[in-house]
Amino acid sequence: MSAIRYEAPTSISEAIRLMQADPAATVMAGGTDLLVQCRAGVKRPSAFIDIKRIADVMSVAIGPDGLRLGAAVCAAELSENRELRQLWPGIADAASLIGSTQIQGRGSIGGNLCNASPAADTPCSLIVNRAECLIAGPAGERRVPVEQFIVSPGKTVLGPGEFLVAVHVPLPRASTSDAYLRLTPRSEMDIAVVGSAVSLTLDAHGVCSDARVALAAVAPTPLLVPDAANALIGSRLDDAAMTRAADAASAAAHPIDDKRGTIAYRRQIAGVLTRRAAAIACRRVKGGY
Amino acid sequence: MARVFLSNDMMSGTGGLDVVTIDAPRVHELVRELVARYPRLNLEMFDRLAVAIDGEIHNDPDYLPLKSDSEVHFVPRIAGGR
Amino acid sequence: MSTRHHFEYVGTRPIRHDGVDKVTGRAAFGADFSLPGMLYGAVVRSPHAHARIVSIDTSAAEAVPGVKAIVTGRDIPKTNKKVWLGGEGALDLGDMGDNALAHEKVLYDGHAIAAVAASTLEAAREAARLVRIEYDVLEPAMTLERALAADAPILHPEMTTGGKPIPGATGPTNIAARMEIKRGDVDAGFAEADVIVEHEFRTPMVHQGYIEPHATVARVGADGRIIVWTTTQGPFLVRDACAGILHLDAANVRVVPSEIGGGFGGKIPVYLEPLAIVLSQKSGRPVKMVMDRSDVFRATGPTSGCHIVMKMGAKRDGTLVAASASMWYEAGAYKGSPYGAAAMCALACYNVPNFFVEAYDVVVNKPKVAAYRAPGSPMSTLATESLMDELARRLEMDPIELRLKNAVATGDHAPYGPKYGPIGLRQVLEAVREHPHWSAPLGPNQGRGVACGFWFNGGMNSSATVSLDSDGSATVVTGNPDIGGTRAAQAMMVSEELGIPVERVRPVVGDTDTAGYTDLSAGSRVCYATGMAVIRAAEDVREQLRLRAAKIWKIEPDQVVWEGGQARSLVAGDDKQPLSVSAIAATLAKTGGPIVGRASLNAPMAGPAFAAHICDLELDRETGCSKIVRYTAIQDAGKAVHPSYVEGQMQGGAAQGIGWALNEEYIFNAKGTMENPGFLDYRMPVASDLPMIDTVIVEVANPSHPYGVRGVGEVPIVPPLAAVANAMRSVTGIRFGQMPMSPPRVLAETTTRREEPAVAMSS
Amino acid sequence: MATDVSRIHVETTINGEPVEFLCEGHDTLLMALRDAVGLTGTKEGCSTGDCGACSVMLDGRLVPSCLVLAPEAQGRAVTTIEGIAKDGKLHPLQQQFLQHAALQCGICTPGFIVAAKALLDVNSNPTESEARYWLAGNLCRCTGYDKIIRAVLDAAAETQKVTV
Repeated sequence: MSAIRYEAPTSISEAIRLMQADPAATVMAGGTDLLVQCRAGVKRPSAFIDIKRIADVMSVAIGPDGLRLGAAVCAAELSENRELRQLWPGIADAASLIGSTQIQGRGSIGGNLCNASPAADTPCSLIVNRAECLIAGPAGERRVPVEQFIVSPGKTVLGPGEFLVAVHVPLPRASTSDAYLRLTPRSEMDIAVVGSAVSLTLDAHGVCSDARVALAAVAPTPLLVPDAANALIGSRLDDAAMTRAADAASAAAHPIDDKRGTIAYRRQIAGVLTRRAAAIACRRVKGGY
Repeated sequence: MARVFLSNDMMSGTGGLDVVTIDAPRVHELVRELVARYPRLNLEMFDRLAVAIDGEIHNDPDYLPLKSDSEVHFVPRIAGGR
Repeated sequence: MSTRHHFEYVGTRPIRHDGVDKVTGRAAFGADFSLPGMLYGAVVRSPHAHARIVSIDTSAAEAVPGVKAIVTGRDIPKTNKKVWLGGEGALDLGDMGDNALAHEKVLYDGHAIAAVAASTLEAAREAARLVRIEYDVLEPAMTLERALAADAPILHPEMTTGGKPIPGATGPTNIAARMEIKRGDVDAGFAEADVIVEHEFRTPMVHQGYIEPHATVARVGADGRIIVWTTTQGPFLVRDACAGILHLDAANVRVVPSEIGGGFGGKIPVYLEPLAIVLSQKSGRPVKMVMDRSDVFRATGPTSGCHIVMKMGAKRDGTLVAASASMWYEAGAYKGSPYGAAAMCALACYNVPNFFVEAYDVVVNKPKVAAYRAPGSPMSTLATESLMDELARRLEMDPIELRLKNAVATGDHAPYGPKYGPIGLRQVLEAVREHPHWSAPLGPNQGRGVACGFWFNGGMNSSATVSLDSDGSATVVTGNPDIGGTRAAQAMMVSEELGIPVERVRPVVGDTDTAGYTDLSAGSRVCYATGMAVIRAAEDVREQLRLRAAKIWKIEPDQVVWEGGQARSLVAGDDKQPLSVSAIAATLAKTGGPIVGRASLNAPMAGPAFAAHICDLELDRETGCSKIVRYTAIQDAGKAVHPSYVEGQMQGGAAQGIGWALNEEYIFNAKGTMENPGFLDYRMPVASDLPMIDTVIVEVANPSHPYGVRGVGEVPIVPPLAAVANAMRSVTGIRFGQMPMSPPRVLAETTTRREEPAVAMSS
Repeated sequence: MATDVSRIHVETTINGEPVEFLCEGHDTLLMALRDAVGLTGTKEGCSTGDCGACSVMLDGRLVPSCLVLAPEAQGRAVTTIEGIAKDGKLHPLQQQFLQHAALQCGICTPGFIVAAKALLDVNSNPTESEARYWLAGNLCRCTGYDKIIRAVLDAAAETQKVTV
């Protein structure tokens, strides 16, 4: 077996050059999915292009424009970031649920997106916050909404020579908060059987003026569910609205039967988690945590 | 005379008889007496059996002494996991 | 045998001797051993669950640079030797050899077919990938139902059913053996019953889940002497098994056990060892082989999945009158499931005047099962203790009351025949009733379950030597790898006998050339049987010390007694100061040379162990997710030598049982491939899944041991399945017969099944 | 198969000492520590990041060394189980693990101690629940976690006493 090369570029342009020079090379951020796949023989790249020495992909910045999350920043760094936790508690929820403490010390948001698993935790939490992927490539930079970034299991919109540099999350409007919940048989160290992210905005009268709902592990890709959001918008998030949203989430879910859960179970849980996540987000808007 | 309780597997060799009394100084002699009495039993099958003498189970009981009133049970050998 | 009651060291909690090495990373486990010039091995495994091997082409693999040797089944003629070490036909060396390297057929996903040794691990793996195997794929028998069907795919065409014959059975079969145990007249018993309960139970194949993968280094010298360094529960068994499988003289094989990173029964068989030996023979170089986690799941020995149908009957006052059970245990690819123990354990807690239990050993296209902590008992106990719970509900009786009413006591006959000696089930049940947990209030959505459990505990062969040094310190050597703190216990026994501090005793795990023959570290036997050898060896030292004192004092040996850790003169009017161990030790060279005490024995089975566990479970009714919120394990240990490690066994066994009850299972797809061969999807409990596990050690002395020790390691895994199922019954009103009670199954059952007539628990 | 010419030379710091080793691009830090550097205290339980036996700290952050590439260690600081005891004195965690009998077979112990050290570095006074969730990535099959959690909580209390 020929050895796999290791490259550690220090700039985005150098990384793009390396990728163009060797189409069989693969970008590595935390490596928590990639190295497992290589070990299992699922992937056999010619080189690892470790992007963690590029300052731009390793930083978290919150400014007037919103959040710029470097693609290779590890999950632990997100959940430890107080300002981030306050503004986007649902994103912090998702980051703190990935794998274990050890995995969170390596696994990144960028990797979580690029691995393109239907069961990934952070994409849904980003989608409900209208986040965009910042992609660098030979033709320059482009932006893609997170919900369009993942095309199918294991496949993203990234073209040859392109890689995910950062995720941009706009600042939440006033009276807005979010939450992410997932169901796993174990309390930790597990993969979502179903995940649900909800973002809510309330108006001055406590009426829900905007909402986004996204589900994990119930479709080939993270699933934005406008019907569930619409069930909440215009309501005071009363039981009836919550139940309608839950029903809409269950109806939108089109999961598969696999070792982690059945179709019927996943449908039912999609509703339960959506209702619970909405309740948490609502509580957070109202100032509770 | 020791009272000897046969295991279920052995009973097909004794025509269904499950308790016999045998006068033997040790398990070694007892087993040979059993085989002599019931030719459908064979010595090899005793390798797979343990013997409880008055409640204490032994895997290799051949030369253990029997009392005149001993209660002897043949039971399958058991191994454990920890 | 008289049992001691006063102890100086036994019952204390010293720091274990191997502890500092283990908390600083210095302890050397299986994979930590290396030799200069060593090659690395890789195994070629079957992707099919059942197939005939048509051809094996190793030419491409041989061409990989760095490849030094390849072994296939052709290199090892199949043996027909058997080793009756563990009984139940489990250790048929022909089967074990065929399991280590398939000959004509592959019988499960992951079955080893060939192995390669190369100068790097990468080269070995690459070569393993290039071994071309042509298969004639056969239909696999993946379930008991399929394996028992009239048109079932047959794993071993030559196999016949052993044990109690099956009336009317003819032709090829997957039933390797059948047994029956019975008492009284079952039909008459049920006719007498006022209440009869019946249920069906299914448990999946589960793995011991030790964290250390199997690892071996083998070196064959130019003189043909073979040394194997390996992680095992039984170095002597590895020696004898490798010799048998490979047609070697065992006298030329030395097996050196490493520190062992968990076993629970799973590190008894050999897997890599024979392959590493052959690769080393062929290459002339040492060969190291380490399994990866998926190999461990796919190709070592989990415990049986099973199907049990059971029925119990009682009088209105709770007296059990009859029980019947049929149980089918998966053996995996070769005969030898724990069906016999399962049948014998099922009713071992209770006096049942009329019963009939039949058990079947069934081969299926899954990995060959190995022992797993009290093999067979957790499943059959799930059945019994679930039905006891149902009986208590139907009879509106306190579940402890019902159990106490029927509990076996000293002098009662065990269901498998002999009379019980002193046993502690009643004391354990009374301890449950007195424990604050039993009467604590439950929160919303919480339920409580209780269950008992039984295990025989093993005896068998052990040897020990105790060498005294001139400074008064001592070394104790035995042949048992230390899985859970047995070295500390052995040192404490030497201390107890010689009166020297625990820190001055060095416990050592010997190898097959340096220790006397010793059976496995298994069957809850080490502290009991090997401990007994250690005590005898220390007594031997003490006797020699007494003689030396007589020599020093120039008096007759019978004028010297050993008291309070010292030699005392009995000569009237004698003012000689008593001599301590260290005082005599200082004179060793002058008084006749070094002192080594030795003992070896073949111990009878230890006194049976009984346990009872209390489990509180909280259910999320909308998701089916459950959490164990409180758990208490109570057990008769006979005598706890090092109570911390006894508690540790109880807590660890409980945690494994909880995992089995809630989430663990082998998942196979339709082709027979294991879908979850990793720790992510084979869900063993993690720290946040469990509460503290409270323990109560009951001590009813075992008369077969000088200190009263019983085995403790196995019975803790017996009650949890039923304790958790009974808690689930209590919170859902539904009797779960199928394990695991994973969230999807719980939600499906609770939303589709009607509640059974529920009577609240009286506590 | 001498391929040393293509191997990567890594200069790193392990347990405070400068260390150099050679590795392949695809070697993991776990392999480098165990095979190239000879520090076998870090254990391999799964190599898929699911058991925690290979836990080390990389620049102070807890990571699974099986999912770190060896060349990544270039210029970084690695702490392994061998670096937890200082100047021949056991760390309070190590002492408490011994006192509580928080190990049986001991294979998971190095990973637990490194992970617990990382916990105490960021949370000197964890609750039982915090300790359980933090350590959920470390599998132990022998103890049922009870004594491990007690050891960690007592070590935290002891460390607090020392710092106060």
